[in-house]
Amino acid sequence: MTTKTIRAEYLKGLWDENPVLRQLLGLCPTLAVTGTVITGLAMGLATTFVLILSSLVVSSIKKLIPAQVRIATYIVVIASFVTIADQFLKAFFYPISEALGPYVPLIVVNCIILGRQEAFSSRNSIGRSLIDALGMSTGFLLALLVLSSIREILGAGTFLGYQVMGPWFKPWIIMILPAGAFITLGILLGIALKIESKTKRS
Amino acid sequence: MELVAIFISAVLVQNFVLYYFLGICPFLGVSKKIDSALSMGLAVTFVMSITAVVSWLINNLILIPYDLGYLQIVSFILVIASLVQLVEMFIRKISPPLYQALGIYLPLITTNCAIMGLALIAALNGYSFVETVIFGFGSGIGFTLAIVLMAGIREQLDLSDVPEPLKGAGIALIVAGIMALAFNGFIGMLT
Amino acid sequence: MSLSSRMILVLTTVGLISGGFLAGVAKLTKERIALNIQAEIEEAIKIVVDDAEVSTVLYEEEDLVIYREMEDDGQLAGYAIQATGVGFQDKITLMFGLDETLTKITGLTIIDQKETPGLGAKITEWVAFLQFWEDRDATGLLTLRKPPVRTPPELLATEINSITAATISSRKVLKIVNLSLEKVRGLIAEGKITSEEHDDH
Amino acid sequence: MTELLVPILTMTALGFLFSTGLVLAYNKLKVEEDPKIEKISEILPQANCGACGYSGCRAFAEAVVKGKVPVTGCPVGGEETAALVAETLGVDAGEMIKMVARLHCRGTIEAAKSRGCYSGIPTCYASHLIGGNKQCSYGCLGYGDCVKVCQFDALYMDESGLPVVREDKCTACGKCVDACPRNLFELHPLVQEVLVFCRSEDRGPMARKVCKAACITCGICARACPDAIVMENNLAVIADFKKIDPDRIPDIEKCPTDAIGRIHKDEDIDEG
Amino acid sequence: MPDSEYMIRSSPHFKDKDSVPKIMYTVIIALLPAVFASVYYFRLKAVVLYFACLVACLVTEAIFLWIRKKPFQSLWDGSAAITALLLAMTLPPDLSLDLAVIGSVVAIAIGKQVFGGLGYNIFNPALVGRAFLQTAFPVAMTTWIPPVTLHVDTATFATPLGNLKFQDTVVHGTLAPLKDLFLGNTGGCLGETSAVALVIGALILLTKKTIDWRIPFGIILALSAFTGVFWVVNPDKFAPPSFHILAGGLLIGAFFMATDMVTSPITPRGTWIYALGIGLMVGLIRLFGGFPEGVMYSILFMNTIVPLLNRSSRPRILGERRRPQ
Amino acid sequence: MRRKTFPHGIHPPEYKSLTEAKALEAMPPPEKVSIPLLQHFGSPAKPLVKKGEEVSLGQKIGESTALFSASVHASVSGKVLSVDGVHHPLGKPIPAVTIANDGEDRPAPEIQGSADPLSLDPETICQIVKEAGIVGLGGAAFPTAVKLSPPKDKPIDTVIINGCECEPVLTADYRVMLEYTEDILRGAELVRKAAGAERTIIGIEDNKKDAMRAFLEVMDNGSAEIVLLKTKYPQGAEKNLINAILGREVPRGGLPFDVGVVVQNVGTAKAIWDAVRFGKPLYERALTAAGEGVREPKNLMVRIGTSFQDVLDFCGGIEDNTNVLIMGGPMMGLSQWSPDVPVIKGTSGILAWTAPAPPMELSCIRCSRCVDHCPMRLVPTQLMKYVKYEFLSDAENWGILDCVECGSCQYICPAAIPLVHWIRLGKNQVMGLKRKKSANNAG
Ligand SMILES: Cc1cc2nc3c(=O)[nH]c(=O)nc-3n(C[C@H](O)[C@H](O)[C@H](O)COP(=O)(O)O)c2cc1C
Ligand SMILES: Cc1cc2nc3c(=O)[nH]c(=O)nc-3n(C[C@H](O)[C@H](O)[C@H](O)COP(=O)(O)O)c2cc1C
Ligand SMILES: Cc1cc2nc3c(=O)[nH]c(=O)nc-3n(C[C@H](O)[C@H](O)[C@H](O)COP(=O)(O)O)c2cc1C
Ligand SMILES: Cc1cc2nc3c(=O)[nH]c(=O)nc-3n(C[C@H](O)[C@H](O)[C@H](O)CO)c2cc1C
Ligand code: SF4
Ligand code: SF4
Ligand code: SF4
Ligand code: SF4
Ligand code: FES
Repeated sequence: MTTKTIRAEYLKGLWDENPVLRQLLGLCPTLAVTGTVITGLAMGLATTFVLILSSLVVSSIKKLIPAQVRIATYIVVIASFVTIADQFLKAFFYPISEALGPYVPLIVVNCIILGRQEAFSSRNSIGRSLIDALGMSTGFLLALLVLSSIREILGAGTFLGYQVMGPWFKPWIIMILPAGAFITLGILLGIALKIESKTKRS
Repeated sequence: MELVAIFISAVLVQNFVLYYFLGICPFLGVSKKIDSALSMGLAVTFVMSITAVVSWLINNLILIPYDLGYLQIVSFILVIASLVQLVEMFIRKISPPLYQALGIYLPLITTNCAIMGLALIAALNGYSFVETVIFGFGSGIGFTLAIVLMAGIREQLDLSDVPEPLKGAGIALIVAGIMALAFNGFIGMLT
Repeated sequence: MSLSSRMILVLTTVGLISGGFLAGVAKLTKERIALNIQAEIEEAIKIVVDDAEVSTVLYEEEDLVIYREMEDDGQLAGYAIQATGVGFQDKITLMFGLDETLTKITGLTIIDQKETPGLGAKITEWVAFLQFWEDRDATGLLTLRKPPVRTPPELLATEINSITAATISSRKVLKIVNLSLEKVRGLIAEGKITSEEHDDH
Repeated sequence: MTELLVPILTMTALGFLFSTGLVLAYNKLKVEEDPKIEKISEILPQANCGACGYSGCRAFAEAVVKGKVPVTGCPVGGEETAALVAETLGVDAGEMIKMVARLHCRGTIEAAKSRGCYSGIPTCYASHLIGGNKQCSYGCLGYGDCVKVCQFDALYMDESGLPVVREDKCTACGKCVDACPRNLFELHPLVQEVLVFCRSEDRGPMARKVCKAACITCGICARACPDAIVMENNLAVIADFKKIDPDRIPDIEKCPTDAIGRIHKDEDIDEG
Repeated sequence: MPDSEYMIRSSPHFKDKDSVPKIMYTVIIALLPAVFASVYYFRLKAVVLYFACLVACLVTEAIFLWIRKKPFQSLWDGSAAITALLLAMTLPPDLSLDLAVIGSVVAIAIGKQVFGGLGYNIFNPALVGRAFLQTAFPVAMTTWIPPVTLHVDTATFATPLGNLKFQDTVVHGTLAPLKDLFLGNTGGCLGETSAVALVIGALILLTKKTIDWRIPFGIILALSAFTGVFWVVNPDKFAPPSFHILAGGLLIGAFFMATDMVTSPITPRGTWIYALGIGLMVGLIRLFGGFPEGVMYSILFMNTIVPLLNRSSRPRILGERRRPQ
Repeated sequence: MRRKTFPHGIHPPEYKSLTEAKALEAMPPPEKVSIPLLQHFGSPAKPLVKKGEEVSLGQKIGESTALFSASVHASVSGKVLSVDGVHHPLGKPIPAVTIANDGEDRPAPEIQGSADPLSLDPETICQIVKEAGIVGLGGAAFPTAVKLSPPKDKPIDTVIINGCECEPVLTADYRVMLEYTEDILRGAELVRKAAGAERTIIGIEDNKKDAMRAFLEVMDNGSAEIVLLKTKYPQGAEKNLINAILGREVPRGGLPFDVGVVVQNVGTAKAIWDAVRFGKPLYERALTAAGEGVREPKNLMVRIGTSFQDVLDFCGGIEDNTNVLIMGGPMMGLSQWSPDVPVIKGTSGILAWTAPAPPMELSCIRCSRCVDHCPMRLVPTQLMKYVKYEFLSDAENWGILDCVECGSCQYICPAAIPLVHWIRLGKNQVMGLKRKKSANNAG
């Protein structure tokens, strides 16, 4: 395995291995919470929190865990951090937590987090895992931001709650509904692949 | 009647995939062939039903009496993870072909938000025991319905001229979107 | 150590640590969370009953809670009724106020709903829907006015306004209110609650 | 205190219960699998091309571990892989001869006459089914079925209407051999320089009539190198290339139609 | 031997004269009576909507053909024009043009071209466009105006089915008269109101065998049976089947949309299931669902099942044993 | 009489009026014939003559070696010019015996008839038929002797004489029925005896009522029944014919004898009679030369091995702009790239015309017309897609091997998709895979 520079380790999460657009991981929260930018952001940040801390813990205890209970252990670790995030949101950002509904607890099963533990933190040093976790969460956050911006702007004519479209604009309610989420993400994935194949060729 | 409503709603209206966006990974990953989609759907249904039972027990016998609501996440996920591993080992033992067919997706059920979501939503809705079981089973059937329909469509799309960048997940998501539109027809049918 | 015992040990330990850890965190946040939930209800009550300061639960059953509201001077401000029922998609939980005589609705607010965003979800914010709930007659069956009107005087006292494109959700809200009103009237008839002042304790 | 104790106890109990359950189940239901399979699987190129005759790299790994195929069975991985696999299994890799696909036809658009106007599915196989689009019934049809199946980008269609092999990229997976409806590809050792570039079993006059580059059974080559080259079914065949005397190659190359000779004439060594 | 110029091809060497564009233009011709009817009832509004949809659909189609480097002739094969016409016919007459354009673009782009273009789409493109609009702009899509021939002067107006659902017209005895439904003298989408015009078009398609008779027949059969049972049991609460057949988009759906070959099953058995399923679901939605009308959702829902139907209803091959094993 | 028929199928324009009134004309033997040692499929016969040898008319020049091949006989007398590959209507060069005609038609001495053929026992009839190199003249050229001796566990109860000639344009069978009515009936009787069947049915499409009348006129009571069939393509395909006449279904992958039936073309019946009664091997056959590219369309009796060019020349030559040359009928015939190929035993027609540019192929719109017309009740569009996108096992499950390549689907397809070509491609690939599999299993 070639060791990447720290910069590359971070940047890969943004595009080459972007968890949502390239690896198709964590699509459930991506679809579910991107109706508005604020929920998307909150979700992204909560995920970042969990991802970073559990990467740290997992990479530091990796040697102690027998392979057979690896996943179970990771899950408990992740779940603990998720609980903390959930409690925190409930305590200090009650409306957002209400809006996110069951999706905050569901971070625990977000494939990105477990996937990173399996694929990276369990094999790499603490520092490297941290960088990787940072890159991945930035990538996740970016994807959420793009998707939620499109959906909020078209679906409500607002961005972060502020009116951005003129009064002529008729909001496309479908964009904040499941159908709009699926279709928008489908098209985004198509565009991402197209860009990728273009850059690969040149 | 209430139970029937819960069941039908879980299958058609508040479909786990198309309404709650849960279990999208296997929904996209294992929907390439009808046969494996069906097996996956049944596996999920099975796990969901058991999860519903066990999580209800934990929630109502331990967590609520002792006011431990905050342990929901950890305890549910532990239960689910262990259960799925058991199921996985079991299938591997009794039916290697089935194991082969489901491949890496069995472990994925563990980290499948549909299962965890089921436990959480059932707890959130405050369902009774029987309701929880019906809800779990119905949600599994709803997942199976969605994934099998999707697999049928994707098998047909295999014989189509879909633009290159959209092949695979892209077109599957768009199809899911239109399916969500089509399933809209059922809303309001029960209330 | 055998693999099996190591597996058991590791998982048990992890469980132990995380249990302790979480208990600690919960201890820190518990109060605030409870406060948040409490605050939500209080706020709702304030919206539907003017001058409400002190509330006591008069009656409680699944899907229906009746509060009695006092002003800070101890005068009866009214009653707040929290009710849950099915909406277009899923359950709707709402709060509405009744005046001291239990004959007039003083206001309505939605606490929780999962109606379609942009459509049914308008019941939470549509001014011409929510504010037109003031001064509705609570002694009989209320009906829905469709198509909606622009100003409250256009409505009869037994009518409530509807929302365009969310007719069904409006109708469901109305149904929840009608049902709970019926129950309240039943409870009054049974003497479980009375409109006159009570001397509790 | 209970506030802390209850959750700790609960979690510990849960952890204990499920780990015990898992351990029990693990011991009961464990499926034995040779760990080498996993290891070898990782070594293999993961092209999953099936060239080895198995349904994929993993299946091949299983077969190797069970000793059903030699460690050199993966043509794609080549010697390197074979050596690694051999090391994992603790056996000797043996020698591997680098093979490469060769086309046995020189019937370019110019050399071989076309047969009517073909109007149908534009693939070699489809064309071949109804007699083909070339008057020669053995020659390359030029629709590139072989190019389409090559996963390694080792083939391309020349302007002359024939597929060309990029020797450096060809892994000798044999896909093209199977794909060509006219059996024009064959795997040969890379070092084999002299080849017959025709598969026509037509007799001389007929063969000559339909293609300028056809073997016309004149026998010049066979006379030049009787040990190595024989005439079979109106066609020159290299029975054993090792017996070709390098000195006689110029004589072989006197072939009037160029249907036999070295693959790389000295002047055209451009490739890739 | 000279190079010969004879054509080398696989048999057969005869070809029937019918072609895809011919089929498509037949459908367009069959749609014309209903188009004229809608122009008669809604005047300029109808003309403008048809025009907007046609232009938007054709332009979108052209852009995709260009991007995907496909032959431009297929722009004129008539399929995009049908999509445009049918989409326009399922829009409220008063819809603003920008929404019509959005619907058209979605219909062609998301409904058809992302699947590979003509012949590959899973869902009925016009209905995808309509479902998108319905969900994106529910208010605009449920705002009706009366036909000019009615000479009523109300700002808002409701369709017969809307009244059935929300105003309990059966109970009040104010159900729209069948004669109006038959002629089209009611509110509703552009092209759905006039039953008689649609039936004329349908007869053209049926006699020319352009459409599979099983589909409209099965839909109408299932709907009549379903609504009929309820009507017979309680005619004071439920509308008669004749009303359900003539009201709303049932006829246009049954004859022109469910019959879209691309999105309907290819096997006879599958076709029956598909048709009966649509009819049943329309009945369910109209009687018990959240919407007054269910034709669009029913067709889209059955579209999703079509691939499964196709796969599981392979006809019995000549000589195959009737019950396998 | 009620017309019987089968479900599905098509009705293409018939174009039979050009030649149906034209009596069969014996075409003078050409200067030179090339008789391929392989007539249709199977393995080539072993040549019995060498270059330079003199042969007489009807002399056996190729000996069948395998079960599914047939002997070939000289169709003229004269000197063998060569035994060498020639272009063949099937596409590949095939060894053939080329004979220079000496014009004498000297019959081979071994040709001897039997005075009372109807008294012969079944084995003898079969033997004679085999010796005479008779193959089915309905198109598939299946060795008739094989058909006449079905396995013992499959008793035959019915012989069907196939007088449908459902292919458009062709009228040769019709003329044979009119002109050799009695020979056909007698040949049919021989077939019935040889196969041990109880009854004989002659199936005729209702556009050939004259032929039916001819049969009725000469028929001695009850020796055969005549069934009038609806004019529809492919009425003559044996599985559909059996289905139409008897209501039986030949099982998938099975042959008519699985349902107790033998089907023979009218021309074959006549050839059998000729062989048994007069000892005449199969060295000539009736065919139709037509199509608008043929200046004087005709029905001809042609010697096997005559080149298409000679036949066309005899018909006044072809129009200059002819660009399609077909052996057989327009629905199932094989297109030829050169008129330099010989007439073989399966050549039921030689057609020439100018075809317009093929219509642009569009993508399938799933109109299901192909499904509604496929006489085998297959789903051609699905088969085509399975082949195109390489899902061969699905193609097999959907019955690709049951396709008889009748072309109904492609004829009717509004998108002008070469369905039959795809299906043939798929059949070949599926068979290839099967062979590979069985080879693997064996090895
Ligand atoms: C996807 C979708 C979701 C909808 N959700 C709601 C809803 O939550 N509440 C509601 O009252 N109407 C909803 N509607 C609209 C209703 O079905 C119905 O059209 C509307 O209530 C009729 O009201 P109107 O008569 O005022 O137009 C929805 C429509 C669609 C297409
Ligand atoms: C599509 C199709 C059409 C056929 N049409 C005829 C026909 O019109 N007349 C005929 O004699 N045989 C026809 N055949 C051949 C028959 O199926 C059958 O092979 C033949 O009648 C057997 O007789 P034979 O062995 O004497 O040729 C057709 C076959 C196929 C597949
Ligand atoms: C493939 C093909 C074969 C034809 N063969 C004949 C034929 O054998 N005899 C004949 O009279 N017409 C034949 N025709 C019909 C004429 O070529 C052609 O249809 C006629 O000139 C009328 O033109 P239309 O196609 O516009 O009807 C054939 C047509 C086609 C397409
Ligand atoms: C009978 C018939 C019905 C059709 N119905 C529709 C329709 O409802 N919606 C539509 O977009 N296209 C329709 N089309 C046109 C065409 O099939 C459609 O654009 C394809 O689905 C695009 O691939 C129809 C075509 C025919 C022949
Ligand atoms: S070598 Fe074979 S497969 Fe390749 S182009 Fe020539 S004929 Fe086709
Ligand atoms: S397909 Fe042929 S050319 Fe390509 S790698 Fe395989 S053997 Fe070589
Ligand atoms: S699939 Fe075969 S049998 Fe069926 S119509 Fe087509 S060619 Fe004829
Ligand atoms: S007839 Fe042609 S267009 Fe119609 S379904 Fe068959 S293949 Fe497709
Ligand atoms: S994120 Fe939901 S299943 Fe993967």
